[in-house]
Amino acid sequence: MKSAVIVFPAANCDRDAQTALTQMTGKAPHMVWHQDSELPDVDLVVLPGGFSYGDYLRCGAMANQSNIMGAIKTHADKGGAVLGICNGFQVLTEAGLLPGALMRNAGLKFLCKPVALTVEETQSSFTRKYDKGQEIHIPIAHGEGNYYADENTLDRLEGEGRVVFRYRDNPNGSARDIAGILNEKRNVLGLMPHPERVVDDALGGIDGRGIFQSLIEALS
Amino acid sequence: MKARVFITLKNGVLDPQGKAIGHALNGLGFGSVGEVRQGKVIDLELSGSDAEAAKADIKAMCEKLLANTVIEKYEIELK
Amino acid sequence: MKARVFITLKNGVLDPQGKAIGHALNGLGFGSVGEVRQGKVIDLELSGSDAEAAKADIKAMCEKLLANTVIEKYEIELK
Amino acid sequence: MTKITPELVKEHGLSDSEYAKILGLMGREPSFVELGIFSVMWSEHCSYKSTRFHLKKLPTKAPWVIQGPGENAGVIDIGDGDACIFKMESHNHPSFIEPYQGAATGVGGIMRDVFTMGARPIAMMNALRFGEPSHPKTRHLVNGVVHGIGGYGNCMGVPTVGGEVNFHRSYNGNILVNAMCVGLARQDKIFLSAAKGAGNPVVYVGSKTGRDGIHGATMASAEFDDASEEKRPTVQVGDPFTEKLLLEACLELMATDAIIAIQDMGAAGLTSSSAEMGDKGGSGIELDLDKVPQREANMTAYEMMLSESQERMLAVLKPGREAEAEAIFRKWELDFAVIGITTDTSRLVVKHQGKTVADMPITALSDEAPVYERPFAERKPKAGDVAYDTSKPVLASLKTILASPDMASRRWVWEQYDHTVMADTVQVPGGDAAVVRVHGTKKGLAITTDVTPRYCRPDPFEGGKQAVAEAYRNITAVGALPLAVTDNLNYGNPQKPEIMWEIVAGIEGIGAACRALDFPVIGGNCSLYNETNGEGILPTPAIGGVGLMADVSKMATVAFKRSDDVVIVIGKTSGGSGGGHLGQSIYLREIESREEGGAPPVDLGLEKKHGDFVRGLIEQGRVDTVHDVSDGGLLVALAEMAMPRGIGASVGLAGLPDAIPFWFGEDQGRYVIAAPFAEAETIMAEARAATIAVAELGRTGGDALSLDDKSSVKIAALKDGFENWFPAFMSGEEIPVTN
Ligand SMILES: Nc1ncnc2c1ncn2[C@@H]1O[C@H](COP(=O)(O)OP(=O)(O)O)[C@@H](O)[C@H]1O
Ligand SMILES: [Mg+2]
Repeated sequence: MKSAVIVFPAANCDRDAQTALTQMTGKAPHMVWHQDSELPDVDLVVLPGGFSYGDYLRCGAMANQSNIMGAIKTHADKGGAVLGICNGFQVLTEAGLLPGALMRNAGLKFLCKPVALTVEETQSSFTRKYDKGQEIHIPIAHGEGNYYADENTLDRLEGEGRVVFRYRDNPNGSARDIAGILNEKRNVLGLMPHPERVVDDALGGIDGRGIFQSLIEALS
Repeated sequence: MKARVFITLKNGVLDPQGKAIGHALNGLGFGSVGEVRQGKVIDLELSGSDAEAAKADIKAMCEKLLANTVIEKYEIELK
Repeated sequence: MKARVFITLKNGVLDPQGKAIGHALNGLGFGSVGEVRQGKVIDLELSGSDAEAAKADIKAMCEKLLANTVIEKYEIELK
Repeated sequence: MTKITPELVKEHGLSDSEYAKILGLMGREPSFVELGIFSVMWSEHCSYKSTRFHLKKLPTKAPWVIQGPGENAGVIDIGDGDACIFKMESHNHPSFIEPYQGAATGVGGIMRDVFTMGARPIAMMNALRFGEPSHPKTRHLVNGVVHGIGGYGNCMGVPTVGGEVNFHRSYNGNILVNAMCVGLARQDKIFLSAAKGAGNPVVYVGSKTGRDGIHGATMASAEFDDASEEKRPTVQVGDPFTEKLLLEACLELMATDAIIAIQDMGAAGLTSSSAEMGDKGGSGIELDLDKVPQREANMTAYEMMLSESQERMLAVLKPGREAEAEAIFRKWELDFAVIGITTDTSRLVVKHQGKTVADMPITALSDEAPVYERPFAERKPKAGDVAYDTSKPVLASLKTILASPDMASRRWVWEQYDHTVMADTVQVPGGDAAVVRVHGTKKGLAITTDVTPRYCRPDPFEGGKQAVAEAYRNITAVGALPLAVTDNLNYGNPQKPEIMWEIVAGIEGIGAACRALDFPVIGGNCSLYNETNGEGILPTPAIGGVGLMADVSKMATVAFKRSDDVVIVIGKTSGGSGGGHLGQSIYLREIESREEGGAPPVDLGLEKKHGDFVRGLIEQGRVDTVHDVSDGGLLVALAEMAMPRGIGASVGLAGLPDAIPFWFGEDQGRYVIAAPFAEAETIMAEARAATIAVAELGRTGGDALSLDDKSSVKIAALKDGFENWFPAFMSGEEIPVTN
């Protein structure tokens, strides 16, 4: 599987994504500067976590104006896989590649802790290696992860099996405990928890590996 | 020219920050305070003097960047 | 009664958000945009109908909670 | 021209004799700009005039020390060509005025100190002291400071992995916010601040200069105070986004060989950075202020030289490399300007609008800065033991202690910090020391901050020793070898002889411990004049320690991990009268509401011996469960080991005469370990053979902590109080309005 990680100014989990991808795929991803207008030939594009543009104005809003976003949209339109983690998820909603928006945590505080998730959907290239209903533990680290969408959109997401991860103990007020969703074509996933931080036993867990293993199986 | 843009959450979108402020104000003894909503205000300096053109420009800025119209609405005020 | 409170950074205080927004707007081709400053707007619903009393109340709220008067200033608007 | 009056001199914080010295050094009356420059360079903050003489007593050398005090941060060798660079610094006064921005800019400042030396920051710590919880400002300050540290550190993508939080009434009007940054570099890529050579371009990078943080008093008095404007705040606003860009841009430039010297603009901004770089390089510097990127119109030379705008750096480049450097900074959308040149005159020359506004010998600002050996009044440390009420039930007291402000879990704090970003945090907050892996290796750096201020008031010398010893112990308890420390000496007014004594004795205590433990001081910071209503804060010499472990898979943690492990205490619990040291203990304060007695003495020889023994067990992979015994004593340590996984223990000691001092005394040099039976037997035999005091306390297991006398308490009940105090306390806070 060939992959790329987009480097936005202050999207500070780019190296974490790079490390995890290198470890999991055995191949270093391309690191793509946000001002570039073309993507290298890859199967997967990762929008990493962090605070692109300091999260000023709105999380993800300014990153969405980057040159590279056009190429990412084209890649997604052609069915290429896109994974948005945390800030990356926020960018994808700003870009309209995923529905809804991520608002300030209901408790108004940034929260960094491991959370328990239920894998709701295994019919996707991101989650096929998990079991449906499986409980996994992945850390969150965000101040604005409170997923919002209108009721119709939420119903649609549920009806189409696009709610992929749900919090077992909702930490941020997200509608219907949603932690991660797919787009209609199921090739774009956004999630608030950080799977790239749990692919290594030394870091207290390996539950994030499933996403990368699923992608490797689906895309190589 | 100067302009002010207000960006507030759409009605019906829950505003936890506003709620917390309302709660805190009540707690401080300001019992008369009912609903509270928080939004952003963006003050812009603009070159040029055509008000209509400026308004159109600002509208475009809001749609493109300043507001997320999934959850927010905006108002523009020229000064 | 409804009131709107504007809370903005005092002149001369660095506004990183405003700066970044201005930069982004220029980058999007809105070349006419000069300085940008970002602030907060807080909309309040108030019971009671005495405008003067409300104003005094809101002033107290700003001093106590809403504004950080070390770096911010506020304006009150009754509607 | 502004006339230099005696009032103006006084407002600049310069004494008559200092001003007389300035006249002598200059050979003429200084200009207003020069006066401003002297005032900041000769301030306590920049010149260390009250402490410099005593700081020389600290040990600063070891074979693994690459750079000791004197640079922006200290550097140690951690093997394989890697270097660890770290430093701690205070932002006390600004954080009291504006807790969010004060703490945030404190974090930003210490990060710049570290990355200006070529290191990528990999971990942050923060040592915080607040007033008593019931004080009306405390909650607001806690909330603002924690929020500010998180706001800046999280955005930078550097994990905040630990720290300390204490509450005491002596900080009611003067909180302490000390932030520490640890970074990583290659040994052959370390950058220093000596601007060697003449004719080299001096470049300014980062944010624009505004009128931030210019000293309030001088602002108000000077003619520049435009009455029509709001009174200018003296606090600065941090911009972590720009700092992140600055970090990346600096590291990118550092990968080339274009830089001769580089230094962040911290306190006293352009003034101190240019003077210090010139001083260290033995060269002169000429600045043209018209070239300085400015945020506001009509800034004066005085304002530009004294501005403390954040997120700025000054660098000296090799001639001809400007364009290459500029391209990097432009790519990161930062300001870049060549604002001066190095000279061979050893003078700082400042030009503005075609005029020379300052022209002074740089040594006048550095070598010639005043140094004082201030008088001090020695107090006899309190000695002897304290009386206590023998009737108090032990486990009820334990419950109270675990739910007390100084002892309750700090989860509420550290969950607001991203402590796992960079994906190398192998020991998260909540243990003895945080551990971050050296990226791409098995090596780990153990980091801790420690000081017990309540020991430092009755006995500043023992208190200084204890701070170092506790840092040593915390690092040892995870299995790392303590290598070096940075200090942050927070004290009251040094012009009061009784406070000066606290400073002198504190430094001597730190020095003694660092020497005995092979734990040199490689950097630090002094924050003096911390007072509440004219009374000094508790002396608070915070110690930030760093240690190294070869293999993080062997790391120990505090949590009991299995049932039927043998629980062993290493080190003696003897106190004054043979039962345990209760003087100045948490027990005495929380249960009997008394802050009395002497500080527990630290036997540095035993610290080292016990530390080496425990570390050896961890390194050999024989023990994975270790906790040092500190605040609250032995029973509190046991509870802290039981709570993480809800595994209890039955503990006791045969023939215990005095249960309360035994369980709650704060004797130093102790560790609790838990190991399977067979291992435990050999460990105890080895300890005895080495004449190390060791005792078997009992076995792990069950869901309660049970004592010999059959009393017991459920771990879940202990945990409830322990976890709930902080959130319950903070839930009374009005949420501050943020964007
Ligand atoms: N301000 C803080 N920020 C992050 N972590 C903190 C803070 N204060 C305390 N902690 C963490 O809580 C744990 C307990 O702190 P403390 O009681 O001071 O430990 P010790 O007694 O071992 O020095 C440590 O892991 C420490 O790093
Ligand atoms: Mg400890």
